[in-house]
Amino acid sequence: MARIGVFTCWCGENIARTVDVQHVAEALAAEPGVVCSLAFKYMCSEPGQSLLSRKIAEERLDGLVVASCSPHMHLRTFRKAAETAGLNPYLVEMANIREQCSWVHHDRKLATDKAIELVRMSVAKVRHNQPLNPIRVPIVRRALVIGGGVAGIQAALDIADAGYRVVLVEREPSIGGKMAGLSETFPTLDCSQCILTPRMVDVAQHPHITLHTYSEVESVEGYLGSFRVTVRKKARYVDIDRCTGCGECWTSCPSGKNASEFDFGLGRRKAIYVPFPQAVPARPVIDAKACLKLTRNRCGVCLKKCQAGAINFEDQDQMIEEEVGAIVVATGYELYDIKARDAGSSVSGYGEYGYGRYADVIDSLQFERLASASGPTGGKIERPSDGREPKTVVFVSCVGSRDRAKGIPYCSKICCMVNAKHTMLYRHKVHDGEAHVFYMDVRAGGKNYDEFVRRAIEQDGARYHRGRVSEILEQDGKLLVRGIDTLAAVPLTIAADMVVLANAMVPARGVQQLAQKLNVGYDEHGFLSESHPKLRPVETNAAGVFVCGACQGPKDIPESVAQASAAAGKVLVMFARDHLTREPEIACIDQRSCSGCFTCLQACPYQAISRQEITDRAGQVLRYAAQVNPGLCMGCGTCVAVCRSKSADLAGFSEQQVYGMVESLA
Amino acid sequence: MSGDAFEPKIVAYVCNWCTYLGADLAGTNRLEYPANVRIVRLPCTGRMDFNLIIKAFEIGADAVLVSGCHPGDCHYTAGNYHARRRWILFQELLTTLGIDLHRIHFTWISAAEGRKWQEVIQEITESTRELGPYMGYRHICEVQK
Amino acid sequence: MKIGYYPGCALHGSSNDYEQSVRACLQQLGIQLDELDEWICCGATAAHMLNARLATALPARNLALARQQGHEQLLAPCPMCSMQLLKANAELHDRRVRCEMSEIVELPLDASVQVLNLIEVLQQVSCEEIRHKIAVPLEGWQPACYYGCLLTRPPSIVRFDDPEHPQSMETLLRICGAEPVSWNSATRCCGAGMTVANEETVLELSHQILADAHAHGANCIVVACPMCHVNLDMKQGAIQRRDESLPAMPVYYLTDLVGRAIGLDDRQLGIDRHFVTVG
Amino acid sequence: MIAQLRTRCRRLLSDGDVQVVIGYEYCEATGAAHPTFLTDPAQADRLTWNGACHHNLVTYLKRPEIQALGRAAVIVKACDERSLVVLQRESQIDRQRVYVIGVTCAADHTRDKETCRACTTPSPRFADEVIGSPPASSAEAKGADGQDRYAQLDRFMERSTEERLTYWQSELQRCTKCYACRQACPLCYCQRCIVDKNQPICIDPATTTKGNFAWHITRAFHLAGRCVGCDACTNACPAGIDLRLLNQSLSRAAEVNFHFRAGEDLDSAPPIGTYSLQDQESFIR
Amino acid sequence: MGHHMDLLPHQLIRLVQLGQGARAIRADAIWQCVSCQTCTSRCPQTVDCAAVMDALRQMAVENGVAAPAQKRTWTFQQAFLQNVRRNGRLSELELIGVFKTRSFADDWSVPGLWKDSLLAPQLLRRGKLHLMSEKVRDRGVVRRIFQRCEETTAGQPSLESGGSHE
Repeated sequence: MARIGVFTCWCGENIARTVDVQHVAEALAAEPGVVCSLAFKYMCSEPGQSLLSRKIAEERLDGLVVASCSPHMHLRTFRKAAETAGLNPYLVEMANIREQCSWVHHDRKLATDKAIELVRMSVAKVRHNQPLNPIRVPIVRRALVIGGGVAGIQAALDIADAGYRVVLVEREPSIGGKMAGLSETFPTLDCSQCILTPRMVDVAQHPHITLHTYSEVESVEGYLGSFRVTVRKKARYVDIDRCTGCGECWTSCPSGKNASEFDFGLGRRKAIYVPFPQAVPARPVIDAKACLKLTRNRCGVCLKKCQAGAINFEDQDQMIEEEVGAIVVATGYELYDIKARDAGSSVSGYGEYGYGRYADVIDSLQFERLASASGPTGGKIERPSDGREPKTVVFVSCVGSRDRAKGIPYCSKICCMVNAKHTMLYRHKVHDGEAHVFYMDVRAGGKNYDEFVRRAIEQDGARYHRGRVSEILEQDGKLLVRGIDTLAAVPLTIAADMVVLANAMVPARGVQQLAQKLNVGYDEHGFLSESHPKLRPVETNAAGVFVCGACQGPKDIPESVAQASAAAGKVLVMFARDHLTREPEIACIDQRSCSGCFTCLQACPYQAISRQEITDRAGQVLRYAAQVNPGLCMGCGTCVAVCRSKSADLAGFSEQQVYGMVESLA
Repeated sequence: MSGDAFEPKIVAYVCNWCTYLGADLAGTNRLEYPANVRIVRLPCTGRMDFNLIIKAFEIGADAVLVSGCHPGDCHYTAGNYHARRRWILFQELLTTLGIDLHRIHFTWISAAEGRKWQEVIQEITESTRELGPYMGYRHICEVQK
Repeated sequence: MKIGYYPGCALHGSSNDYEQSVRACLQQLGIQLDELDEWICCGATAAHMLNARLATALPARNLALARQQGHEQLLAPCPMCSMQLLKANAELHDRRVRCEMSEIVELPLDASVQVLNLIEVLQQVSCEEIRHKIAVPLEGWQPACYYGCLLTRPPSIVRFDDPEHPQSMETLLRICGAEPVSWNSATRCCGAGMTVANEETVLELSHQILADAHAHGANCIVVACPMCHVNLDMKQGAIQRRDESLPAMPVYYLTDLVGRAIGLDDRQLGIDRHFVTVG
Repeated sequence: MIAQLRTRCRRLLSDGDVQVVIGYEYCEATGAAHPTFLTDPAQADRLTWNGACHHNLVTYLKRPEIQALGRAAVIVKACDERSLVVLQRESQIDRQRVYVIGVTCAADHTRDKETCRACTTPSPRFADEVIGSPPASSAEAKGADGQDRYAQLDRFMERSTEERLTYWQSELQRCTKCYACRQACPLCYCQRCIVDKNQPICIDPATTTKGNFAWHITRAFHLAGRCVGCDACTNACPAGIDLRLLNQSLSRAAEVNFHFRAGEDLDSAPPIGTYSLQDQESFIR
Repeated sequence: MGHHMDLLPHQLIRLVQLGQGARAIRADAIWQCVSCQTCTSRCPQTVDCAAVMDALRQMAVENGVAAPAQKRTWTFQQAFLQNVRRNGRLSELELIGVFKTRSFADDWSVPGLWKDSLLAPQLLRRGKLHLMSEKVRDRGVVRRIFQRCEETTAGQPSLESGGSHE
């Protein structure tokens, strides 16, 4: 027979005013199994808690109900109190007779009756409570950083500098991300590569960082503290350990007509290539689609030329297993693709701008390459079509951004600054050139940002027109940009030599699939969801997984770096503990009665359920049954609701407990 | 309220993270509502098994409320979506059985919607008062053969 | 294949050469046109300019007739008509509108009738079929395909091709051996219904279109709209009177060129009744 | 066709491909077709196949005593096959361990069963082999319009809510909790049925109307999105309770709301245990 | 058309948003608009500008403030509708006739009267001019449809809520 103690709290006047607490205490004393029932002025106060522990000892209580405020308020408090008194904390339940009774009812009788029923429910529940122990999860003090852009680099270095091992996975052949391709950065106009490449080298040389370039995360298993990650190292056809990066191979490669990804199609590269001179690792990769040897089994010059014997045409994708305790996602962004058509509709964005049809209509990242000293033109501004220097350039803001009609209602945040920067770069290089900007609003919030825009207008003479471009037409070698200046209320037509579109920032392709592997949520645009916009900005709802940079929302470099350090900080907080604990109120499955339909496996939001072989003594497989992974289960109980044989149950909210509560209302 | 007038018994199954906190907020803001509702706290509407609705009627509830997080807000990312699906089907079955759907209420109430909680409880209590005791199911429970 | 046919006022009026061309061409491609009995005017610009409900009711009446006469698909070669019909169709999805309208038009209504423009009907004939029907490939033809406004706009209503860079006519004509030019005015407006009321506008806009076609090396313009044809063909004389430098530019209906390719002659297609003629 | 069936099964047994054949046998006494279980090739001639073969033989695959015999060959009609698909989907049968012989329904199988008249698939689609060819007309003969599958339900739903409740009260009062419905159902395969769980007691085991309601609601809902409409439960019920109605209301709900029909194919996800952001929630405030 | 307009489309929309529809409906611009729908299909805020234009035109006529300078345009459209109302289908000859005489009554411009009339013989020669106009058999229903649509102005936007944001 249970020995339950019921403690009804006055909460000063808060409860006592409308609920006759004394009467409640008496009523409950009559409940079977209740061995002591008291009312006390402040249960949460020190004397209240010591009363609790004293009674636990005196009455040898094996169940406790505190009838006071909301469990969200004080359940922890009372469970701690019980624990110190030597009672398993999970044998404590509360009855919420304040927020859900005394504070919302005035009729003393009704309130008291309700209070009694509420406490009875809790008593009925606590009868079936089982002692539980918090789940201890060991930590693998090793972090995985996904994405080697500026954010990923920052996070990796911060964690590694703290003395922990880091695995950095980058999809492209080199780390550096978008920033490595930028010419100069706002608002200081310092050279992007000059500030980034040293950090890239740090990554390469850091003793604690394992770098997997040209690799992607294939699958993620496990949970907070111990994830098992499979990384696909894509076939590079070059052994980067043997390779010395001498360059013999790519200088001699005959296939040189391939569009360079790094130059966004403005430049050409060989079939075996290093994406850019400062690449890390500074080792080439073979483009299997372009290589004559791999496509038509001819050529193979690089193989002959390579002294180090690093070329390997038989190279295959390899899978690498990595054990990590925390994951930082920094997959960054790409530009909204005007030519992309969303399924079903024949409409592609902005056909009226002729991007893809007119060679001299380019996007802002392409312009960065034109302006970059390491770019295809060595930093000279030239028209892609004929290499002539454009004397009139029009920059168009909000291409995609803030365009509900194109399904991108958000502001991409960086374009206003990028445009201002571009007008400056252009005017600095082409002194007699005209730079026009069409904008809806100039959004330059940030340290020295608006000043920067003013400088573009006042010192560098950029011409800003408040209004949108309606269409771009090609006529005898010129691009007719037709738009409006709404401030002057005059339609404008500018005969331009080149047009630069500031396309919207969208999450890098494939991030949704990654998010699904990691169990991280994302919004309708594919940006990853932080678990609280204000207070948990780099955490996600998947324990142990953190986000930083543009994969979480449009951001510029300073913000991305700051957020990266924040994420690193959160990882270090985790690593500082000697072990992690998780709430034990999770699901379990009675495999004796489980019929193995695995509806639960399908329903579980955390992939916490797996198939397990049920074997006889001889090891013969008799059948399969579901099994809960306590590390992954978050205790939502969805499995319990879908289980037909009621083999699944949820500690803390077990069938017994819940039915007990309901039946107590009979 | 006079003692002899019919006062409905209402069982509310609510999720711990949205509706329960919403009800707490109603309390913190002293938003008064009828004392007829008895809250059963569950971690998530995903845990809400259809048998519990029947159980509530068996113990003589005149109305049942099931309430959880708004779509997209589920603390466990998807529990409420799973629940929504099951309710769609379960309602169909009850309709065929002739169970009065006016006795069953589904709502999404967030932790910030104390006011909505108050309104919902007021309305449900009112409408159930008008419907009177759920004799339909009480018969089922009484009639022996 | 048999298909419902809504000619609209223009094709039974001064643009009957268009109807002739459409009928001839489609017949050759094995498509029978079954004209909607008792069809009434769609209301055109006038209705949507002056009376919103009329702009729904008039087309709705026709849709109701089509339904009554058992047409699942309804061809409206005039983009103004097809747009008006499609717009009404879209509005009929709202039950309230449907009830109200069926009272107004005195016939039961639903949104079941599928309204097609001329190009969509031609697309129903597979490329293969057209290809092997081709008798006289259109070698040396460099048409500027002119879509005008209402074939592709408003996209939410007509849901046809890319509103800013349509290519469906080009695709068809390439099959017929022509080499369509790429130009700037494919979806510009010619002045449409302003022909009589506001000629100035029409002359100006149409002039730009003709000039642009020349500038991009087109040797003819292809349209799928009676109004566009009137403004570019019939009005071309008036335009030239203001700008002598503008050479004559023949304007054909899409079905004229496709028709020629599959072996019909100008008389059959009514091309001899156009204003601008060359050679 | 029957001859072909017999030779095939004799072969399967003699070759040792299977250890037991689950088929139909003509019963002199009742003049009806009954399930039969052949383990010896010599018995093959007892097999029969005609319009009277109502039973869904798939049901027997779940029986341990049958499983004990070894690999089984089972004779399925197109409708029974659906339950086979569900079982496979719910990893209840190892398809390799079963040999499926599909038999086609002839148009002359003029069966009174509503389900037959509304059936749109005259011949099995997933069987290892199909014996007999469907008459061209059969599809039409059976009225290809899937909707009238629910004609009976529609008629029932015309009654008022109260009428429906009283109907079920009087019907379910007759239930004796013999659980024939459960035994007959090819998809009721739980190791331990929920009614046999006593901590807590979710379903009152007593044969009171209360207990019967609880049971039949549970039984029906546990088949939500799974029931293939073989009517085995209804046919098996000694009290003659028309359980079909309950199953159908759920099947239709699944079709209308989630465009899902149980046993249609192996790939599409069942409604329970999955969800869509687009699910309707007009009923949720 | 923009450069001809006294108020540009975005200004018209703005006026409506500011509740100054009264100014918008007096503009010439709303009659210069050729309803090409380009604005609607390019508006990033998915405002159906063309529909707003239509609404403004209707209100202009109802309130009798339609821009005098553009009278030709709306008299033509009115004539068009009356013509349809009478015949069920458009009779071009009749329309031109009516329209000419009306606009002549307005501006007494003789050239305006004879303008295009040179086209007539050419049209005739090309069999494009029908002296006998085409009519539908049941003209009663057409008239009733018109009546019903005219009597009630329900669902028509008011000056204040002129804008139509989806």
